[in-house]
Amino acid sequence: ADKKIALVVKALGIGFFEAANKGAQEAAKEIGGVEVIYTGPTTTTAEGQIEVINSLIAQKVDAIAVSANDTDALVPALKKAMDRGIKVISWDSGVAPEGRQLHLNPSSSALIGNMCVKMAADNLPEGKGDVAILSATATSTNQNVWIEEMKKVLPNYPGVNIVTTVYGDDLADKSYRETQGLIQSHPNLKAIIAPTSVGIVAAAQAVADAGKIGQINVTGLGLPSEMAGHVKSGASKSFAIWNPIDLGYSATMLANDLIDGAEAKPGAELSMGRMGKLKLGENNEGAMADPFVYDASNVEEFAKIF
Amino acid sequence: MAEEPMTTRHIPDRLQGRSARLLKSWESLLVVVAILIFTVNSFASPYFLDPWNLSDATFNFTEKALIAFAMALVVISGEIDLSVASIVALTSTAMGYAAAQGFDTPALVAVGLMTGLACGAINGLLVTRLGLPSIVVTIGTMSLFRGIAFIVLGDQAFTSYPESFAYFGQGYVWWVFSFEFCLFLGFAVFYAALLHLTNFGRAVYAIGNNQTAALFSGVRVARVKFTLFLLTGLMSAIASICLTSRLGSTRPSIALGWELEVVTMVVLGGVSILGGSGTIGGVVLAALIMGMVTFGFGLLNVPGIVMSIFIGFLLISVIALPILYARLKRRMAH
Amino acid sequence: MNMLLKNREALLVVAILALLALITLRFPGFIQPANLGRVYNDTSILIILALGQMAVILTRCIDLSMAANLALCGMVAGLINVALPGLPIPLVIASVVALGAALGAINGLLVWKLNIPPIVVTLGTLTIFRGSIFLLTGGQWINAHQMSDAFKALPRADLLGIPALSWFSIAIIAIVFVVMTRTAVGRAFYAVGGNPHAAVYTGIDVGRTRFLAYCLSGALAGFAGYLWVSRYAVAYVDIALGFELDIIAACVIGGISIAGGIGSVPGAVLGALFLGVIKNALPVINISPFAQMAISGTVIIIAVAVNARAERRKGRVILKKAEAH
Amino acid sequence: MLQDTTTLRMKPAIALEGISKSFPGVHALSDVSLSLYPGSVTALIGENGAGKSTLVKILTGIYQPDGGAIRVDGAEVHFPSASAAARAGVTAIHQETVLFDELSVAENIFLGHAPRTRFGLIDWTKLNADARQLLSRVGADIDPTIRLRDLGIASKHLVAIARALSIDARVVIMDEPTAALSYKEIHELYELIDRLKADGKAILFISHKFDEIFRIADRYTVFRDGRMVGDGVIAGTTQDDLVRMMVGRDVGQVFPKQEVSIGGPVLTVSGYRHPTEFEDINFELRRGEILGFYGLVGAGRSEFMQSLIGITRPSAGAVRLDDRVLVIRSPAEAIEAGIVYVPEERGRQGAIIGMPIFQNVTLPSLTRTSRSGFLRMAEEFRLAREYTSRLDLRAAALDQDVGTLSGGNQQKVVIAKWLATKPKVIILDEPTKGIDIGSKAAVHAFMSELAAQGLSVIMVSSEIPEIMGMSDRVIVMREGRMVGQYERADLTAEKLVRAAAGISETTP
Ligand SMILES: Nc1ncnc2c1ncn2[C@@H]1O[C@H](COP(=O)(O)OP(=O)(O)OP(=O)(O)O)[C@@H](O)[C@H]1O
Ligand SMILES: Nc1ncnc2c1ncn2[C@@H]1O[C@H](COP(=O)(O)OP(=O)(O)OP(=O)(O)O)[C@@H](O)[C@H]1O
Ligand SMILES: [Mg+2]
Ligand SMILES: [Mg+2]
Repeated sequence: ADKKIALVVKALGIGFFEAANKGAQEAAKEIGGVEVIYTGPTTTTAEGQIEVINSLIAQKVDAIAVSANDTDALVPALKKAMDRGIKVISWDSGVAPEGRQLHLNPSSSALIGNMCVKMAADNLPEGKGDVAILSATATSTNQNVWIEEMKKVLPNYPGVNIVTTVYGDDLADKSYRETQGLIQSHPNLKAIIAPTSVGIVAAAQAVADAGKIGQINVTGLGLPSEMAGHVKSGASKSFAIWNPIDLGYSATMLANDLIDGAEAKPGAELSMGRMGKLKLGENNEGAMADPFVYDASNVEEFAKIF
Repeated sequence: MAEEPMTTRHIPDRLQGRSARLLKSWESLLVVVAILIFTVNSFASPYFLDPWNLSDATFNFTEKALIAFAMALVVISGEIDLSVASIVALTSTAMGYAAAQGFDTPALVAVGLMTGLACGAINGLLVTRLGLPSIVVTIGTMSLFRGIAFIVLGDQAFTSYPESFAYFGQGYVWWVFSFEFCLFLGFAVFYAALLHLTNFGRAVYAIGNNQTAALFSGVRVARVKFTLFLLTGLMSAIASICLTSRLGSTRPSIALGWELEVVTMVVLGGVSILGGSGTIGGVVLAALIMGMVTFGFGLLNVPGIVMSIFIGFLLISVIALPILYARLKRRMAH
Repeated sequence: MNMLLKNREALLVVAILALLALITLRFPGFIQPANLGRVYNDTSILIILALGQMAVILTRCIDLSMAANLALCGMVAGLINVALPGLPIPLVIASVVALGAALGAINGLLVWKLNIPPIVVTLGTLTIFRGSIFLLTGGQWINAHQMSDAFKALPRADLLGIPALSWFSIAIIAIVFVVMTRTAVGRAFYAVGGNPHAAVYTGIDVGRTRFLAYCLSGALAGFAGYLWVSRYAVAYVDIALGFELDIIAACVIGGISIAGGIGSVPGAVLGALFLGVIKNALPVINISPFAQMAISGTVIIIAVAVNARAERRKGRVILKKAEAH
Repeated sequence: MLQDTTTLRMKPAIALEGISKSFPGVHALSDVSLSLYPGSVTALIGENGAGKSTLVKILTGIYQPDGGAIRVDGAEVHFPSASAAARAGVTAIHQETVLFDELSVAENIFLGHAPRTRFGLIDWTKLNADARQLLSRVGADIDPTIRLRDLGIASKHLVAIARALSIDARVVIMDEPTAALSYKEIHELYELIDRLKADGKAILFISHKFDEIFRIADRYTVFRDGRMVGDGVIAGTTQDDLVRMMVGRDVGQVFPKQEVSIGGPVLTVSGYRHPTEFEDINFELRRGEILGFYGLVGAGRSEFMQSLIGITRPSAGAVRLDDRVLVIRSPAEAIEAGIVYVPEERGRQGAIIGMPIFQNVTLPSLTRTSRSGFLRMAEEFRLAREYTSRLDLRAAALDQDVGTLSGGNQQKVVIAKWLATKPKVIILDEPTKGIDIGSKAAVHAFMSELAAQGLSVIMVSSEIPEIMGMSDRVIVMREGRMVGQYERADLTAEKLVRAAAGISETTP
């Protein structure tokens, strides 16, 4: 029978994850004999993911690859899955080590953190100014790691003055309102870093609506298709992202490798098909690739892809 | 009664036998629905009839059902408590905080129960002492309780629960019967007895039907209502212990949106939202139905939101169909 | 008597002014006219929705499905715009207002013809409406770049220095005010909620009146759906999730009695503004966003308590001291 | 006689032919016919549940008949709603209050047919002016712009009448309009009816009080169990004739007061006062005594009685029961102590209409019928059966919901419910308000029996015949104070009325 690999995402309907699903399907075709179940809750809650995971356990899937809404809350459910012989990996947004066999970072968190601050710093007038962070939910694992990394590299960018972190909960309207608040309360704000594809679009929109294009630069992580307009308008000078298609592809390949008997332990190398090998580090974590920067010169071209 | 002669007449105790009434009741309709869903599920997915899978599926509803039992009583008394999910969050936060201070499991449970009772007492006092409508009071405390959890935790999480704490949400009493499921059965019996066999239960019905007349008849209305809010607080705390133990961690957004699911369960169980009628048996059946629907759809990888559409339809149609049927029958009779 | 009603609104005005003063202590920029205008603009959608909810609550019903209705209509507006980018925006608006009214009519019919309690009906349709968005789109978002410029521009269009969004809400306040005070159906809302039994004896069709209230709230939700989606330039399943509680909170703060029959247009508007001021002020006066929830909860509780006190019937005085023999 | 022959020659203003109406399980009306003539008052009488109010609701478009026809001026009409009936010139003062507390007086009068401006909007200026005019026509000095809730009960009643007159009606229906009215207002109402009659209106008047039927009616129609059992001209009939038609038998003594030897004091109330409702209440209730409390509606009797059972809290005063000082904070404590209060507002305070008869009866006695907090159904049925049969309740079964009973039978359940607590003192607030003569007699007989068994009874009533017929002693209240106390021996109707109205004995 087919191998069944479940790709569990934070919430259905988000462009980023739809693209990842494309990659997963591509991988399935390449391997052959693999059925990918693309699923997830409809809101970004841990409880919703747990229900989904429970039903996957009941269906006796062979592997679960999850982008977690909560680092810790999924652990008991995923542990149960592993107890019943299901391979579990996390990707994009991680699960605490005891809840999975390995974690695939889209890119190394340090690189992402650095890249975000760099993109902000590069476009600061006179090289210095206030910068705010607009995150997703306060519980979102990857966001929190990246923000931590950003803070670590700050000494290298003396012009960047991080004033606050606000949370848009990956809701466009909440992110919009939070951005409005930022613009209000920080008159000297020069840049907003939104390491979330929902937040960055809303922030750019809010900056445009407030007539602050040219004064405040929105940057962070976003999808070219969603950001193209804002790059054109100038609300965002540049932003970064890895390719979500590759991410879904790699996660599926890794899951397949585990099903086929590969062992996940620090130092091990697992296959990611066309993306090469993943070398697991401490905590069984590995990074896929470097983030890629998009700006006016290339965004149109990639907007057609994802 | 209109035709009878003028002598002192004997009035029979009951108009129809118990079995006749049982047959026509809401609960029998729910039993039919439940059997139907069970059958459809067993045909739709080969994984459904597996005892371990069914056991896993019970986790979908047990915690909410625990709250629904107390909520049923509150709704029968003509009030509502929309703050239950927030009580779950605040209780979980309090336990997480205590766990971080190194409390052991019994102490955590005690902290949880006390927090739940305190929240219930606040709702109860606002409703009975100040005479405020419970629907708005609990919309307010709903924001307040969860808001406190957010102030305490912000973007943090409590994750350091003692090993033994995991039993409540992950332990099994015997074979496939989880601790939560046994708790569910136990409280079902307890609440059924409380509501249907005691003076307290009768008082709840009387208050829901006519609060003023109940007061004049010597029912201690304020005391009963206060107790009911304490009970929802307590049951929310128990649900919170189970959920926290099952997740092994606490975030302030825990159990978000549960209040509407609990109310849906209660109403689907045949409890009149206007107060005055309903049974625990109905709530138990509604919990089973909702759990089976969620699980059955889940096995087919149907997104959760589609299940909620189904529940929405079920909610309206189980109320609408009997009305339409009665209307149709009357029209046919003419 | 009327004084009491006026007092309630005056009380709210005073509360809002006090709140503004408090905020100004920490952030003087807040009460600059431009900023107040921005706060009003930001609250416009809530005001529109609160007015619709008020009509329903007046008739002793409740509409929990308003936010879901808004989301569905907003999504449909977006879909129409994506499919027919050239379609004039007024037509888009007209169609979602009609759709919203139709969804409201479903609520109304269930309440009217089948006598199902309003809270149950709208709890059911709340999930059905939201779910329909998912069925309609498979969960896909509609993003800013997919919408036509005209679609996004309307609420931002400037007239006499005020954005069109604000003008829309002002127009709706005026219309609803006339409906509530000067038309038979507006007065029927009050009568039906104040004493449904007596309304029947007065020749008012209680069910039909409630139906109309739901149609009104539905139409306003539909309109707000377009405004929301074009303003935030995004449409997805979960927009305005949980917003129904904000709407009800605005009504409650505005002194609209949940038991029906009591409430006014100025009250609803002030209630919405009160919430709007708090929401907009917290981020700028550096109160942690995590405290926002607890604060609005406290405000709601205080508002109900204050309103209930005003509502509480003054003991009818039988004893006449002056006449004591 | 003269007037009646004229009406007979006239065409009826409205005629009902073969009207039937059933509710689930009840034939409220079967094949009844009734004609109302211009300038004539027709009294409609019948026991509780005979179908009188149902007929009114059919005439005013609130219920639709199952069969039969309504004719106005000979042409068949249909009234799909109350406004349709109003347009056809039928207006009614209903048995239930049908006003809106939160709306202004003027709007209450004109709701549904308010004057409009050219643009179709409500014309508030004209509305208030018209309302002022109507109010002065019914002799009420009320500001039409104030909210109704701020009016006293009597003023509200006048507003209801003004509303009925705001419709240019040819047929005016009054369903027990005097049940809640005081002596003075009743007489004003009689005068108003005379004026309407002179204006040529056809009037249908429903009442359980025979004195007023004989005072104002020209014709009568009697209903029994939803059927018409007789009609004719008032002149020449006697009360006994009508009662026999109504009940189908002779009713015994209406006020069967038994002579009881009255014992020592049971309940002593001293210095009772409340900041706004009453003050200086001092009296003593003796064993086996029936103590009447008379006064106009709104005199504060109910408020005071409710303070005895802990609903309203007095600011000062003491109660002693059998020489024990009592502090009562809730009805539950009052029932425990042996003082029970049968409230006057049956629908709101008395009956729990969504619950079965037996559960209603046992609610205040649950501590007795249960064992350690657990219900015992058999015991409950036994208690319910005992008390309902003693009050001659008419019902299909004891598990029937109280809401399905007629008004009079509901009242019996309410009385049974408090009697079943085996009290020492029972306070009955308007115990026979709105119930028919047969049921009334049953209640009175039972009251006498209780007193004879040594129970002490306080009876609040606004009906002079009832007060005079049943009381051993009468206390009169006015504006929250006791203004007179009379032994049975020197009771006269005039003394009571004068005291209650505040007219001193010396002025004529
Ligand atoms: N809405 C209803 N549903 C069911 N039964 C009803 C309804 N209205 C009235 N009835 C029944 O119809 C019968 C006639 O009631 P109706 O109110 O007309 O009596 P009535 O003559 O006005 O009595 P009363 O003197 O007590 O006012 C009663 O048996 C009553 O229980
Ligand atoms: N302003 C008012 N508005 C509404 N109801 C009123 C008003 N005033 C009095 N009532 C009602 O009228 C009834 C009589 O009032 P109250 O009980 O204070 O006086 P009472 O002397 O006991 O009169 P009764 O003769 O009816 O027993 C009560 O049911 C009360 O609720
Ligand atoms: Mg009647
Ligand atoms: Mg009274």
